[in-house]
This record gives sequence, structure tokens and C-alpha cells, in this order.
Amino acid sequence: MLKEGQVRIPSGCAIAAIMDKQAKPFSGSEIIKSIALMRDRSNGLGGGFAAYGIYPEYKECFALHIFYDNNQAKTLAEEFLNNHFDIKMCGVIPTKPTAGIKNSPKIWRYFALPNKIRLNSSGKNEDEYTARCVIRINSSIPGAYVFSSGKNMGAFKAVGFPEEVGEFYMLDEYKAYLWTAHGRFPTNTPGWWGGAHPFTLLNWSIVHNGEISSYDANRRYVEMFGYKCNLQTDTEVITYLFDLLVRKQGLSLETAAKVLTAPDWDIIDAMEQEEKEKYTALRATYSGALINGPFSIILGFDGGLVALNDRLKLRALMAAEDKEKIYFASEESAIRVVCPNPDTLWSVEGGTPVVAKVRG
Amino acid sequence: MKYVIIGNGAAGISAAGAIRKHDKKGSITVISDEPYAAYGRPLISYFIKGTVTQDKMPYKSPSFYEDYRIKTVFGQSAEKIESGSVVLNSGQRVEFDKLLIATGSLPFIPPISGLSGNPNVFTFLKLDDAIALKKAVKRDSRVVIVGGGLIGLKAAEGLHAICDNITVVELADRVLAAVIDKQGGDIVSDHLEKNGIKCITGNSVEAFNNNEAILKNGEAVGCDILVVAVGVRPNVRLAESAGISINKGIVTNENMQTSNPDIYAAGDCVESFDITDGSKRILALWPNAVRQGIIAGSHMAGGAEPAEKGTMPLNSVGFFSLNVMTCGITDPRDNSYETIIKTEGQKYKKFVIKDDVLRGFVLVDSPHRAGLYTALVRDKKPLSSLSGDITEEMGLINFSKDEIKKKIGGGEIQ
Amino acid sequence: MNFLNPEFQIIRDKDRCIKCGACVRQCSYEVHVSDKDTGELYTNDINCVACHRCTSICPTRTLTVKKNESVYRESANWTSDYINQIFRQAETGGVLLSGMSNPQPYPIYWDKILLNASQVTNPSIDPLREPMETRTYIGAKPDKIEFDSNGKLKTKMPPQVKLEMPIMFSAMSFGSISLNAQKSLAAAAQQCGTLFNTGEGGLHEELMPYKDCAIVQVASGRFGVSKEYLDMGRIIEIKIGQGAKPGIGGHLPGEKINEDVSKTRMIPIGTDAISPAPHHDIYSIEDLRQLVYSLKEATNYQKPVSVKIAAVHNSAAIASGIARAGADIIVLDGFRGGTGAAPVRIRDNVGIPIELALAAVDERLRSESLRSKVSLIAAGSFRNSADVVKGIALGADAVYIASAALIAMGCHMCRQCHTGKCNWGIATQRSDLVKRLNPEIMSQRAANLLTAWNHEIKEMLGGMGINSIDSLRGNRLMLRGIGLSQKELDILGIKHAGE
Amino acid sequence: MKRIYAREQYCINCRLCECFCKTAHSVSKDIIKAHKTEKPEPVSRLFVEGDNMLSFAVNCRHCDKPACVEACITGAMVKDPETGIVINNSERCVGCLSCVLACPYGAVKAGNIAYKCDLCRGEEMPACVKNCPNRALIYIEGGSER
Repeated sequence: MLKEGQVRIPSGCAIAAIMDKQAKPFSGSEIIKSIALMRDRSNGLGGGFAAYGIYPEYKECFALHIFYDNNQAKTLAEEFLNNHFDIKMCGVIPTKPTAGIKNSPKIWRYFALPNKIRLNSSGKNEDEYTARCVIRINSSIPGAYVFSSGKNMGAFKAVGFPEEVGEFYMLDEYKAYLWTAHGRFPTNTPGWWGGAHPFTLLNWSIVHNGEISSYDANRRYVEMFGYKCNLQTDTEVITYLFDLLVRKQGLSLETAAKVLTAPDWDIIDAMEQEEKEKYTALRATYSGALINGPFSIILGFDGGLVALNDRLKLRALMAAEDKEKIYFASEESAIRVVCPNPDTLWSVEGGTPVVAKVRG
Repeated sequence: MKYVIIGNGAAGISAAGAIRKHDKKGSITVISDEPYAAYGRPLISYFIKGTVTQDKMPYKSPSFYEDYRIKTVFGQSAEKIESGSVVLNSGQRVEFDKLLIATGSLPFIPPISGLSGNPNVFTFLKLDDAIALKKAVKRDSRVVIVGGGLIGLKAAEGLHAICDNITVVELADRVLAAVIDKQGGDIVSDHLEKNGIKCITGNSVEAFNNNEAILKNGEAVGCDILVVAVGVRPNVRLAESAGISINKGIVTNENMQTSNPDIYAAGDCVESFDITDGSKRILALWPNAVRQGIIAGSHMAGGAEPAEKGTMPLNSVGFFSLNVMTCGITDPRDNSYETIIKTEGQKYKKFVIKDDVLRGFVLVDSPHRAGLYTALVRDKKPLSSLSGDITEEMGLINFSKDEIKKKIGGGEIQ
Repeated sequence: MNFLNPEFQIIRDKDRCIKCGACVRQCSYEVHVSDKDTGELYTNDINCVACHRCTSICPTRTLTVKKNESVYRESANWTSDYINQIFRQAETGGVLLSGMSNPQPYPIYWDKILLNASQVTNPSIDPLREPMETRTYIGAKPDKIEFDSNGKLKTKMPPQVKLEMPIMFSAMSFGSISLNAQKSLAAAAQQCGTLFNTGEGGLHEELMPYKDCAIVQVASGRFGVSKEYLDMGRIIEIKIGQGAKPGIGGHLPGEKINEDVSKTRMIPIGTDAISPAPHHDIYSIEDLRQLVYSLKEATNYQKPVSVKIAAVHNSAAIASGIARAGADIIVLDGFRGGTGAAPVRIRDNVGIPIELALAAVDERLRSESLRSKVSLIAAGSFRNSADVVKGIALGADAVYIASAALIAMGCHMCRQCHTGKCNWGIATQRSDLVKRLNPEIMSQRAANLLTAWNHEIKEMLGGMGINSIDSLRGNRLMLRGIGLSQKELDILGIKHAGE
Repeated sequence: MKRIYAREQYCINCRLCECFCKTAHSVSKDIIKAHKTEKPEPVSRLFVEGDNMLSFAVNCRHCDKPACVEACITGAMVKDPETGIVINNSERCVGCLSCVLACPYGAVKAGNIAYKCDLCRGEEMPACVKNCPNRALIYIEGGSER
């Protein structure tokens, strides 16, 4: 059977996120509890988490989480890493045996800084340098897969139900100010660890629910800018779109969200002249970045998140605020299970991004 | 406002309609010595023939007088007009503010001996004439019609349906002499002969003895019934009594007003202006009477129906399915006119042209779109502005493209 | 003696014929004849081109046009077409001309591509309930959009042209088609919020009201080109080639250059209008660049400049060059595109299908990171809305239609455009024939066609779970090949059905 | 009132208006019967003039001051005061053709009696207009005529 990257696999999902606006770290047990409630939205073929603020002691380093199918992959990858990075610290990511989590690959993490000489000669900044390296490992070293590459953040994912994944990685022992979570319902795959979500690139992490119908238009668009969509997943292409628009093109997160879920032309036509010109220019220029079809996504980044629903609001996505915490989940109950009486609770509107950032 | 109309013919009835259009309130009285609702005078020959029954004679719908709130004084003759009223034969006076004299024509009775008081002598102008004639004529009656004009010939055609022996005697060298040329007239008389009506031209009846009509050349024609149809003269007796000016007929201005500003006149009793030859004369023609009636009625009631610049002779008549149309000058008297003649079998077309303008025409058995020619005569359209040979066939196509567009595309809409 | 076998045969049902003679008066090929003496109607079948004017006008539907039952002894090799062509050439010694598009049975890839629809994992969208967007902006796009510190737009957008639907009317000059036909297209374009194309014939003054939806063409003959003409168009299109006759120029015979055509083309009445095969100022890509920028300069950089080429073997490389030469829009015209007149041999044998060219060009422009900067228009026989959807999924921003629009206006594809006797008043300058095409009726029919296709496009988009044409563009996952070789699939960049 | 106007620039000389007028004024209302078998033969009320280069249909203008009505000796020819339609009542017409001689457009057809356009009385769209393949005939509200 073909895995991600060899074939495009539609899947249904559950997503959830919790963030502390004061950036106070809290344990992963809460997000596990939230995502666990939506067990019937997953089918045991993938689950994962992204956590921000978990590696304060290595916050200057890129934290590369890598799956290795075999020793040879590890050897090749480490050779590549040693050539391109100064590894400050590395080791196996601690896990514990968990029912439901089987066939684990080797899971390593590396806290690394780009090799100065190579970085300088590349003419790229360290983000771009690192991103290219990640893409290179993933596309050229069979059996090695970098599934997390940000700073002071990390993704944890596996084939299994998300709460099992949380247990497996012992996430209750990590503390983060922002947690996102994903439970997957792929239609036709045995599940591949690399294919589980969140998908990340540098500090971007995305959990996504839905199947976008614009996939190939988006893929062929971002690939014009040097990306390579190895996984053929929506999450991957959406991550690249954000990366392209925000990191490379310098759009604000809000504007980027307005590109991905652009306002209808009817709405643009009714805008004041200046706004109209702005949105017309955005839509005309970035038409290849418009995402179509049902989706709800939560994009995590260094210092915040963006929750976004498709233009037609074809997917559920609930949000709640309670004191300093903000919650998102595919279902209201998944919020209430950890926060029974939030101050406010609302349904995220289609095409209208909710951007939450930690203070300061 | 009190309107009185004397005469219930084409002019009178048209005037009544026009008055009511402009004055919804005033009283309208129509006086007629005939006891019938207005009817088409030319229909009397069809009445004789039987193709039009008496109930089909009325010209307007049965409710016309009621609908237009017209008071009728029928079967009484107006005797004289004096100081704002019409005096009837009953002695009754009908007061008017505005009066229309539309008394039409009277038959001209030629000096033929044996006519006066003779019950076998008839005229042919009114329905009563036709009723009486139809009653008198039997299948084997020998009828002589004096006069081969439109009335005489229509009488002959009508009588032919109920009578086998009909002779028309015409003084001129041809029938329809007043409206048609010799060649055209001969086609008509040949056609009548073919259909069993004897036509004698260049002759006249001098005496009638209830067995024979003695002609001018001495010939005697067997005759039981004599119909006198030599022509009409305007009925101006009442006008005379009113003291208004009269020439060949009642004189009016272009709005049909007589020398007395409260009295108007219209129809066959009025002297008209013939635009084709510039003469002033009596033009006893149906459309002419209708138009004059409308103009008179309109002006009587304060309307402003535009005056016609004049009228012209115009006749369309059929004899045994042979249609004869004439317009304007058909038989020019001098050689300043050019004539073009086209014949083919019974078809005969004659065009009379002077100074690049069609002045008149004859169309025998060629009625197709004849009105286009009429319009050329009326409008004095320069023929050189037309394309193609209009004597072969006429259509709007002969006009310039701009004129065509106006005519078919609503461009003539005001 | 005439060697030619009539291609068609006309059957008249005498029981139905009322001898009104409409067929006689309507046939410019003098197929129908009325006997002057008896009024009986006869046919000269040899003249019939199967344009169906007579069958359409006949009030009692008396007439049937059939293929002639009398046949040559045919073989798969020596078809009656080829035999007839030889007879004709033997008679005239000339190049065979024909109109409309390549009739040969080459593969039509549109018919071997299937579209996707959503099921379960992704909902289809009901176009009656949800907004369904087919608006497309064509023109060069900037590398990125920038805002100033106040969030105001800093980037100056290159000139953009809004299309309410991704379908435009392809170039058909006044001269090749009648003014009434052009007027109909212009009015339909205006009504539907799209564009028409003047072709290489100038812009007739009666089309001024439609100038805002005109693409003005600059071709090798430079007919009708003036500063005013360039200023009037919404887009300026440099025509390098045409799908129906790649590599050769055009020739409008002098008989068709009447006063009106002469004025619009700015050439003397009665002279042949010859468009040379090449532009005599373009002998390589850098010359094209100079022309592109001359035109931009002449119009103050207010209008997108488009370059149209015929789809030929190395279109991908050429298109890349055109993009680099500064064109804002690239038009690819496939070899099944129509024409008013082309040598039969050229039309039937030169060029490549638009599907392959489009796929190759789109892929090449993407691999060179050029595709997002330039608009890509496909032309060359888009016959229905599904063809359009497939074209856009292969990578086009919009398509040009011409034959389909003409068919909407009565064209029956008889392929006699070159004779100037078009019974439908389309490809003719004869005033008696031109007036048969009433722009009031035909503009509505053309507009109806666009409206109908746009509806259908929305239906298909909705089925795919897409509510904006933007998300269809280049979305080749929505396509699957059927009965195609791996090579063909690779060029088209699509998978086989079932994969 | 609504009148039929002809636009020569779109008239293509097909003369279908005549065929459909004839059919509309037939008993059977069937185009084939009307032209081939019906007796008496129905009469088309309009004329197409010209050839392929210039042609147009001539219809009754339904004048405001109709010369045909003024010329009619029987009262058969009337202009309906409500609708403005000028109609010749075939039962009252005696065929003198005075109307034919009077009509300045040549729009009245001469036969045993006079025949003229009646705007297909009561029909929303007269047959000639409805069946004109090129909209050379239009039926629209116009001003006054003549």
C-alpha cells in the first residue's frame, strides 16, 4: 500500500489547540484530554501534537525531530546534519510503551545551529537554510524524515489515536504555552508516522481538518517558489503557503489568511475604493494560493496561532476564551471538557482568521 | 351648443362624429328627408342585385346615433333656414348655433318628353329609388337607362341580376365619359356587352311612351321602364334660402365655413377645388364628402382638423368583376400632357403626366396597389425622384431608401 | 465535363413544399432554382455546401441535406475527399483553400480527459446556494504584493483586465467576418463582462461603443494600427501565429475590401490585404521584446500586451521566451482552431493540439517560476464548457472561443468562409448576406452561449468542491486521462482514470 | 398603439411573413393546408417588395386618419376606436376597392373584396412578426401615423 508522498490520501480529522496568552507554560495533559474527547473523529491511523516553548534551554537552536526507519538512514542523515549544522545536543526522544502504538521508528532529536561557513556561503538566512536542509533530507534520504524543525518548539506524532500518542511521548511531562493537537481519519492508508499531523516547517506547525479541493492548484503554485510537496497532503501545502506568504513575501498573518480564504468578489466589489484595490490586487496576484474546499486549520507559530475556516464554513471550528487561555477545537465539547464554563465561546467564521498572540 | 346637420349622408354623418369627438356635451341634431339610418349611397345597386340586403345597408353600427347622442329628425325635409333655425316641412323649427348643410345632390332630369308624372320613370340616387325600382322591374321588363355614367352603369349592373333586357344610352362617345378616356370607356362597354347589357353611345333618349324609348337618331328601343341617370346637381335650395353665397355649389372656405360664419357646408353640395387641374367644381365623391364632413364638424365644434389643400376625382368601381379605377385627369384636353398606356387583354393602364408629375391615371382590371399612384398624384411627387418604371408596377421600392425607411419604419410618425 | 461528385444531395418532400421560394432566395450558392414558367423548384446539388440555410429557413421543413449516395469507389487511402481535392487542383492548378478548422480525425484530447467530482471526504458545492466565482483577472502579476507601514497598498499593479468569466471571443477581423457578426460578438462580450478581439482588421467606428471590451490586434500586416487604435483597446495583442495556419500569413482578397473594410483596415479599396508570414520587424525574440515595449510605451503602460502564437512543436520554449520578452499575456492557439481562409494542406497538417501545447507551456512556465507572472490563454477549438474546464485545469487562465461563438450565430461549419458567400451573413461582406445576421438577435445568442457555459462551469466547479475558478487553474488532479498512452499522460501531466 | 414596423436593413427577402400571414388568415391555420389545399385560398395581408439586395414587408400602417376608411362606401372598413386597428369587415365589403385606390402605402390587397392586415386580431404578436426569422418586423408602440 502506498503511503503519503506516493499517493494523495483524503482524511477526516479532529483538531484542538490551547494557548496561554501570557505565555505561561502548562502541561500537555490538558490538550490530550481535549483531543481525546473527539476520539470518534480519528480512526487510530494518526495523531500528533505541536508544543511551543518546550525547549527554553535550547531556544537558539533548531530542534530537529527525526524519524529513522533504519540505522542506515540515521547514519546518512547524521552525516548530512554534521556537515550542515553544529549539533549542540542530540538524543532519543523519550517515549514509553503504549497500547495502540506499534512499529515505532527510531525517534531522535537534534538541537542544532546552521554551520556558519556553509550558511554564509549559501547566501541564505538561517531559516531558509534550515528549511532547505529539511526538505533535502526528507526528499533524498530514504527512511529519514524530519518532522519538526522549529526553535523552542516541537511536533510529536505517531500512528495511533492522539491520546495514545500523547501518552507515548509522555507529553504530560512537557510544559508549553501553546499546544495544538490532531487526530486523523485517513481513508485508505495503514498510516505512516511521517504522515501523521501536525505538519511543521521551521516554527510553523499546522493541524488541519478537511480535504481541500484546490490542492493541485496550490501545490503547483507553491512549487514555483522552490517548495517540494513530498507528502501530497493538504497540511503540507497549507504550511508552505503560509511560509511563502508570511516569511518570504512579508505579508502579515492576517493578510496571508485573507489570501488563503479570500473574500468573495461580491464583497470586494462593495468595499471602499482603497480596500477594494488592495483585495483585488491580492486576489489577482495570489489566485494560486486561494484554498478551496472544506477545511479548518490551526497554524501555530512562535508566539501565537491562527485559526482559520474555509470561505464557506464547511467545517466546524469552535473557539473559547477563559481568562488568559484561548481554546480551539473541532467540537465544543472538546473545549468544555477542559474548560467547562469559558468566558466566551464562539464558532469561528468562514474565511475570517482568528489570530491569537502571546503578550509582549 | 346646438349643432344641426341637414343631411344624413357621408358628409353629414362624418361631421356628426367629428363634432362629438370635440364637444362631448353639445346637442347634435341630424335632419334627413329619408327615413333611414345613414347608408352608403353607392350600395343601392348592390341592394338591387341582392348582394346587400336592406339590413346591411347602414354605414355605421346600429347603435351609432345612441352612442354619439345624436338626435335624429328623419323623414322630414328641411324647407328653409332663417334666423338661427331650420324650418321643417311640418312647420317645426329646429334652432341651431352651428349648422351644417350636407344636402348632397339632386338628380338632373333632362328634357325628355313623357317623363313627368310617369310611374315607369325612375331616378337612381336614394334607397327609396332602388326599392321602388326593384319592385317595378320584372325579369322580362325592358329597361332603358339614360346615362352611361357611374350611376347609370352601376344601376345597369344591379338590374342585370333581376332583369334580362337592359340598354344603356349615353350621349357621349363612350360610357363613363366624365371619368375615363375613350379607350378605357370602350373596354368597359365591351365588358358590359359581354355580360348582356346593351350600350348605345353617342345617342340620347328624346321621348318615352311606356313602350318605347325614342332615341335622338330616331331609333326606337323597346322600353317598359326608364331609369334617368344622366347626372346630379348640387342641392343648394336650402342654402339659397339662407342667403349664403353659391357659385357652382355652395362656396366655403378651406374649413368648410360658408359666407355665414355659423353655417358650414360639406359634401356633394359644395364647390371643391380640384388639385389636379386647379378648377373649382362639384366633386361628388364619397371620400371627399367624408373628409369635408370631418373638417366641417371639427371646426364647428372648435376643433382644428387641418384643411385639405383640395381634392381630386377618384373613383373605384366594379362592373361584373371588372374593376375600373380613375384618378385626376384621365383624358387631357391639350397636348401639354404626356400619356403612357399599357394594355394586356382587358387590363388597361393609362398614366397622364405633366411637368414630371403624375396628374391622373386609369386602371382597368389592374387595381394592385393603386393607392400608391393616387398618392403620387395627390403629393405631386416628382416622378424623376422615383426609380424603376412605375407604369409597369409600382411599389414603395420605387421610392428612395430614406423614403422607404420612413414609410415602413415608422419614420412618418409624427 | 465536371469530374467532381456532388458531396451532398438535397431531398425535397414535395408533399410539404409550399413553393414559397425562400430556399431559392436564400441560397447564395444557387443550389435551389425556381422554374420561371412553372414555379417548380429544382436543386443543383453540385453547388451544395451543406450550410443548411435552406433547411433552416424552410417554413415547412421540406428539405433534407444528405450525403450524396453516389460514391466513388473508395478506399481507406484514397478517400473521396482526397480524390475531389485532386480533381479541383487538376482543374485550377492552385493551392486549395478552405475555411474553419482542421477536419481531420486527429486525437481530440479533451474527449480523452475526464473530470473529477467530490464524494464524501469532501463535499460538492451547490452553485445555486453558494457564491461560485468565475471572475478572472488577466495581465502580468507582480512578484509580490507589498504594503506600507499604514497597511496601504504599495505595489503598483500592472494593468489588469477583469473577465467575469474565463471565456473571451477570439480574433476575427472585420473583413474575415462581417461587421454585423463582429458587432454581435462585441455586444455579447460587453453584456457578459468579457472581451472580443478585433483580429487584424482594425476597429470599425460602429464598434466604438464596445472599445472597452476590445482586444486590438497588431499582426504582420499592421492593418488598421494607429495610436488611436492602440489606445482604444483594452488589451493589445501581437499576433505571431494562428493555430489554423501556423507559419503562414493571411490573405484577404481584394473583392472583400469594400469601402468600409478599406477604411477600417486603412488600405485602398479593392487591394488584397496581405499579412506576411513573419512580422518583418521580428526576426528573433529580442525583436519581439522591442515590439512589446514599443506598444507599452505607445500606450503609456496602461494596457497589457499579449502575444499570440500557434501551438507548434517547441511552444514551451517559445512561450518562456515570450514571457521573458515582457509579454503580459501569452496566447496559445491550437491546430484545430478556425480560420476564414487557410491552405488546406497547412490547416490539416501543421501545428499540434492545444491540449498538449497548453500542458507543456504551463508546466514549463511553472518550472521557470514564470507562470504566476504572466497570463496564459488557450485557443483552438473549445467546443463546450467541459473543454474550458479542462483547459483551465491544465493551466490556462482563460480561453478564447471563435467557432463556437459563430455556431451560436448560425454557422453550420460548412467551411466555405473563403468563398465570401456565407449564407448566414458571418464570413462575408456581401450586403445582401450580411444583413441576414441581425446583431440584436445574434449578440443575444452569443451572450446566451457564454452564460450557459458559465453556468455549466459553475456546476462542474461545484461538483469538484471548488467555488472559485482560481482553484481550478492548473489543478490537474481534477483531470484523468482515458485511453491515453503514458507519454501522453506525462505531457498532459495527468494520471490515468482509475489511478 | 402598437404597430408593425419593418426594418429593411434586416429584411432578408425570405418572405416567410407572407407565408405565415396567409396561414394565420386561413381556416385550418396549418401552413401546408393553407398553401396547398384550402379553398378559397387564404390571402396574405402584406407585401414583401424588392429583391435580395433591398427588400421589406409592407403592412397596413393602421393610420390615425385612414384614407381607406374614409373611402369605404359600405362601412366595412373601420378603425376600432379602442384598439386603433383598421379592419375590413369581409361580410360587408362589396369589393369596390375604393380603399385600395385610397391607401397611400398600397397596403390594401385587391381581390374579390379588399384584404388587409388586421394585426392578427387579439394575438399578442402578429404572425408575420412572430415568424420573421431576422426580426425585420417589429411590433411596438409607435406614435400617430398619417
